[in-house]
Amino acid sequence: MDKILNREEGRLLAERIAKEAGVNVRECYQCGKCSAGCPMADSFDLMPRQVIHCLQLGDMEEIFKSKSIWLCASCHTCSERCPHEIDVATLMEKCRIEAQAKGYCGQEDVKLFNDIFTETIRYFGKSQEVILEGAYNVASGHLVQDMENVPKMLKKGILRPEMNTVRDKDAIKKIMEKTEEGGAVK
Amino acid sequence: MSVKKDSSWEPVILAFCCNWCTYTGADTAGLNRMKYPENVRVIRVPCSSRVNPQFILRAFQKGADGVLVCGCHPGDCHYATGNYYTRRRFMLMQRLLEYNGIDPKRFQAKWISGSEAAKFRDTVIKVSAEIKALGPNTKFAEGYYAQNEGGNE
Amino acid sequence: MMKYSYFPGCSMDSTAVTYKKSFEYVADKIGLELFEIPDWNCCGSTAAHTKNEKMALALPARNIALSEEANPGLDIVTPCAACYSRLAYSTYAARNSEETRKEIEDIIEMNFKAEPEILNFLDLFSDPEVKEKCREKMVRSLKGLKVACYYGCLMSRPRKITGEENPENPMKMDAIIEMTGAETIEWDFKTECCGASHQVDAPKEARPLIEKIFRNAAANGADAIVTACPLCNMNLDMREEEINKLYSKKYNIPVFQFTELLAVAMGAGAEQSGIHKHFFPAFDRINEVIRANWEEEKKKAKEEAKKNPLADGPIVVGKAGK
Amino acid sequence: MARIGVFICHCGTNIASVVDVEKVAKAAMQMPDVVFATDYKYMCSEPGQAMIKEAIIEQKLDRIVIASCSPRMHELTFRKMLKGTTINPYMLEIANIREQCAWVHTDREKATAKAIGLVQMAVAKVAKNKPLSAGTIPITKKALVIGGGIAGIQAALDIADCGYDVTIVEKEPSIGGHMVMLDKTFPTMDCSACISTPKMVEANAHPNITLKTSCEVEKVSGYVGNFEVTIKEKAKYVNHDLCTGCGLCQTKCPTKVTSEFDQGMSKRSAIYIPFAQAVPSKPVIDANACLKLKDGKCGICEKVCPIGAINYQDEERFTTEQFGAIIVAIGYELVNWEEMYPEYGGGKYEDVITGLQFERLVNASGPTEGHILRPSNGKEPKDVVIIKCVGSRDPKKGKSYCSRACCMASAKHAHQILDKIPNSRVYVFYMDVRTPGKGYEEFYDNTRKDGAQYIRGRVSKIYKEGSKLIVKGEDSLLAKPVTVEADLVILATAMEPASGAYELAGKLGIAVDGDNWITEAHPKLRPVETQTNGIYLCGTCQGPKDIPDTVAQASAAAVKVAALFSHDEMETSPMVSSVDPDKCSGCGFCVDLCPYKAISLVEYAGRDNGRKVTKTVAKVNEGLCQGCGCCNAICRTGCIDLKGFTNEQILKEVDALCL
Repeated sequence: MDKILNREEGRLLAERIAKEAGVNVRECYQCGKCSAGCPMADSFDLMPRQVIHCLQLGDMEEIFKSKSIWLCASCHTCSERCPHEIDVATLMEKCRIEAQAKGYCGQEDVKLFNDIFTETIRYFGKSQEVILEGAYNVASGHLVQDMENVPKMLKKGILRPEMNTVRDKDAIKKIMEKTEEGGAVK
Repeated sequence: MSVKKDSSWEPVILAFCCNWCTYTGADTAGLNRMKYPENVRVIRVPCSSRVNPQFILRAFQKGADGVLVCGCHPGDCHYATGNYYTRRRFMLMQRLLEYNGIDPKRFQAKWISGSEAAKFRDTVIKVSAEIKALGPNTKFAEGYYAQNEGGNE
Repeated sequence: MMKYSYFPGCSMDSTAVTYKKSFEYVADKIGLELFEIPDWNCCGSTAAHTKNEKMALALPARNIALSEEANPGLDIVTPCAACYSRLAYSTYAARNSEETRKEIEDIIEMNFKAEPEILNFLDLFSDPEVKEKCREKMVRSLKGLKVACYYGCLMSRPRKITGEENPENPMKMDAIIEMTGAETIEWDFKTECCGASHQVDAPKEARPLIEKIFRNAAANGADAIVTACPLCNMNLDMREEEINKLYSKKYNIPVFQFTELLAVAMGAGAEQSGIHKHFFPAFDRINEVIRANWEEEKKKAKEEAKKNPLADGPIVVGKAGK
Repeated sequence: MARIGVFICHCGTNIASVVDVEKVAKAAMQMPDVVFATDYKYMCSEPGQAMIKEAIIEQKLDRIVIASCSPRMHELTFRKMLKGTTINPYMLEIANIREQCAWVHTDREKATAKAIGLVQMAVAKVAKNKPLSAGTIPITKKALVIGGGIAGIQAALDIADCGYDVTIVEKEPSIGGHMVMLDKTFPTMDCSACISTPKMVEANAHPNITLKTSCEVEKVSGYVGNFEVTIKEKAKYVNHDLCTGCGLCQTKCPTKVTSEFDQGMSKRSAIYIPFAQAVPSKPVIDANACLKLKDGKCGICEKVCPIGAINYQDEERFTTEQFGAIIVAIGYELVNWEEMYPEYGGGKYEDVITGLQFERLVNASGPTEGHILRPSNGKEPKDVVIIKCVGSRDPKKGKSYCSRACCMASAKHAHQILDKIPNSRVYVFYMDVRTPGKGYEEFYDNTRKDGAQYIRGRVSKIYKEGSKLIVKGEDSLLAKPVTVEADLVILATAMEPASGAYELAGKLGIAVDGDNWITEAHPKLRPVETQTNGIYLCGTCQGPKDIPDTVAQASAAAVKVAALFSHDEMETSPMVSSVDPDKCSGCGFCVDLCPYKAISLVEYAGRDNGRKVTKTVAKVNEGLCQGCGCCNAICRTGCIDLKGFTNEQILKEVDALCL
């Protein structure tokens, strides 16, 4: 069905996201310097410049479906070099959060990794890096990923049994709960 | 037709506007058919620095309820440094009027350039609303002193 | 004063073991007093600010609040770029909006003033006093080692959080490395991203980033790459062989943490500096350089002795430990 | 007793539709000293003006008030009308009942009341008007042109052709500016030197033009027609009257320093002429490079000079001259892109050059005799990248404006490369292609047909790998990141004002904008004048532009000067301040206040209640005074008054408030 610009329902949502990121997307003149400098751009389906353009049009669906907002490494090269000081990185982050809230995910593995990471924080208070890698491999089905490095990890003394955890676990749980469902604070 | 002092009272506001910037801005407001209340009357002066504090006191004496001095933004003055003097003079003027019991809102200085027609209209609307809220100005007014000799509010 | 509140971060006890060893050796050598924040928790890293903004601000804030309580008046220093960035974000957000600061206080149920400055290890070792102490403790020269300083992204960007003047070409690490006598080269990928966690959750898309870093370092004649962040180090060091296989290249560039080179220059052996525990062989490169400098010193000392026999024998510097 | 006539204009329906004009006219009849009041459809029209003139005679009026549109519209018209009558043109006041009444109000009753109020104020003011007559001041018929680029040369030639004397002050050792550095010019691909050097020679040879190279303007005072300008002549260490320009000294001079003219791409000797066709073609010695001047060694040029024109003890000289008009033509400079763009290498790669540096490469009299060679290894580049908007349209790192001329310059460079280097490849990274001149778009079409590959997207980073420069961009039409492995990268850098523009504007008392471009009197209607009478401007000092616009503006500025010089005297506005010496206490407050330094303290022999007394009083120089009235407000005795806006007139206007 044709893309009717004046009917884009996402316009209000786009304005809210831009306002939250403290950015006026109207200033962007689509010069492409952000896409040119983005290290992950080769694997993007939607260039950073196009994400900003969709925000200008209010076409949020295009953004939510995209892989780009997930593959973004939030390295801030784009925001640093933008001639109009548009904080592209923060916009990408806000779109990612919004996409999750709306149930979209363009790159399952990235969401999975982050979810596992937050779960380890919830239970241990500290991220258990090697366990995180193991759990991710199992959950994502890439069982063998990075396994060839295990021998060296042993030699280097990384794989050690004792778990490093926070003593006051409830404090961390409370923080997670309060901020997750938008709990007490919104 | 003297200035009436009853409930449906309309304040009389005098605006000294510099010819190069604010007067031009006022004309541009007219050109764009912008609307603002009728109770502001403009006196054209070559530069806002031409306005002598004496004129302000005379205006209040003659029954003005509010006085505006408008000129170019500092740095844009056609005569280079005119509005720097305006700024300094009218900071002191405001304190003098306040010292004499006139509400500082009754006397304001504004920088309005030739292209800021909307700013001129908004200033007029805002100032006339403020002055209307303050009510008629009796301080200094000749008529007032003649009627009841006491003179303080 | 050389007293800091210390936030080690989750990597220091696991993947960044060589960073921890060499840092502790150097800190002890120069008399740096570090007070670890009691019961610190994970800063949330990329995962938290991918989930939601409040959580990303609250988790680091708890650490800052703990530090304000336990180590009042001390700035917080942290080795990992991500922890540094997240702690700095919470501080920046709290300092810029009273409303946000109060909101975070409610979440973590502690008072959180965001007073301490957040410093990464490059800021720490760029402090004139610390630098002076390091220079005094140098006993070996790494002259002849050509080093490419790799800063990664979060150490220098975003500019409003890090305060870095020149995020395209920062020089802090270069100045620190030059103290060891090693020569830092001019190259262009100082602050290009290494892909961070995407090397795990999006390997196919992220591997090229590492290859480009090695390619530019090699093209500019680097003998070694030096990093200041556990994740950058791991991504480069652990995956160099894989990159060589994947792109049929022959990069032979060991990847050190800058504290490892400092430790070696201050006389540390392999055990204390951890240079023998790399994924990509690194020990030999350092050994050759030290041996070369040591020989030269001996030769110079001999000529010295020939010229004025009265001077005492050649100064033999501590044996290169195994 | 004044006899005032009041004329209310309908302005068609503009005023009449909102203001009850008859009521205003009737009300005007009741006002003090008003003897006649009427209204008419179009006051400014022929019949309208005729009606006013008739009424002046019939009613023996001595001053009039016209309630119509803004005085800024027709004050001049009605003043010219009064010239033909018995009334002095300044016995007129205008009430603005259109822009500031009819057009901005809707309530008819209130608008009419306001209109009556405005007429009341005008009538009260006009009662106090006095007849004024414009004064005249003599004009020195000699023009000063600051800047010896194509703008300055063209303006000087045009003024000189009108028979007036002109002096060109140029801070470089030779005139010619940036244009003479170029190889070809768009869109006609004429050789730039071939069309600019003849003009330089003509300027040097023209009897009415005096060239002052290696000179700068030190101080400017005075006013239109009578500027007094002090010119600093930097030490040249060569006596140009003796020197024949044989060039022997240059060949023998041992020191080699980078040549500014060749944009640092070649070396020049300490005693040098900037380029072969320099005018005057006589060398100067660069004091920071010459061994003799720095530490007393060498002195070879003195020995070899056949006529002994070298003089190491030369110092800078100051001369002061009178000028009637000044044209500012100081041109532009390229921005310092190295500081702005570390991501493009920040200047560490020799093969990343600016457009001007490329002009020197491709120029036959340039360092490589016109062969396009890579500065790093002297080989011919195969893959060339041209990046546009470097510094322009970049509010954060560079300048916010578009520099206008680089789109065409870049197309020209692309064409030259494809032309000179067989099977070379040229990629032009652009955001927009702007071709606003005659023959420009066709030129751009041909460049694309020659094979220039235009890629829409801004380049994010340039870095070196091996011998290639890796240029990272995005092809935003493909929405794909693209990379070009280039041998040479040409940056179309932005223009910014010439160094010293801000200081010169300060000396001349003219305004500059936020970026230090000189501000013109009116962007559309008075583009070559400044706010100050007698000072004109042309070329890129006012803002980035290409050569056709520059030359057009130069001739425009020249005709403004010629118009000024075509009369022996100049009429000044009568609305100036004047001092009543008897009341003046000589406090001097007004003297330092005046932005035009028009007031001075003078001795005055006057009468003080009968006794003869001499005292110092303030005096206003009518030529310099621009009529701002700032001095009136500071004067404690109120003895300095601005004619046309006297204290009395304004006070009467204020009093009209409660009539």
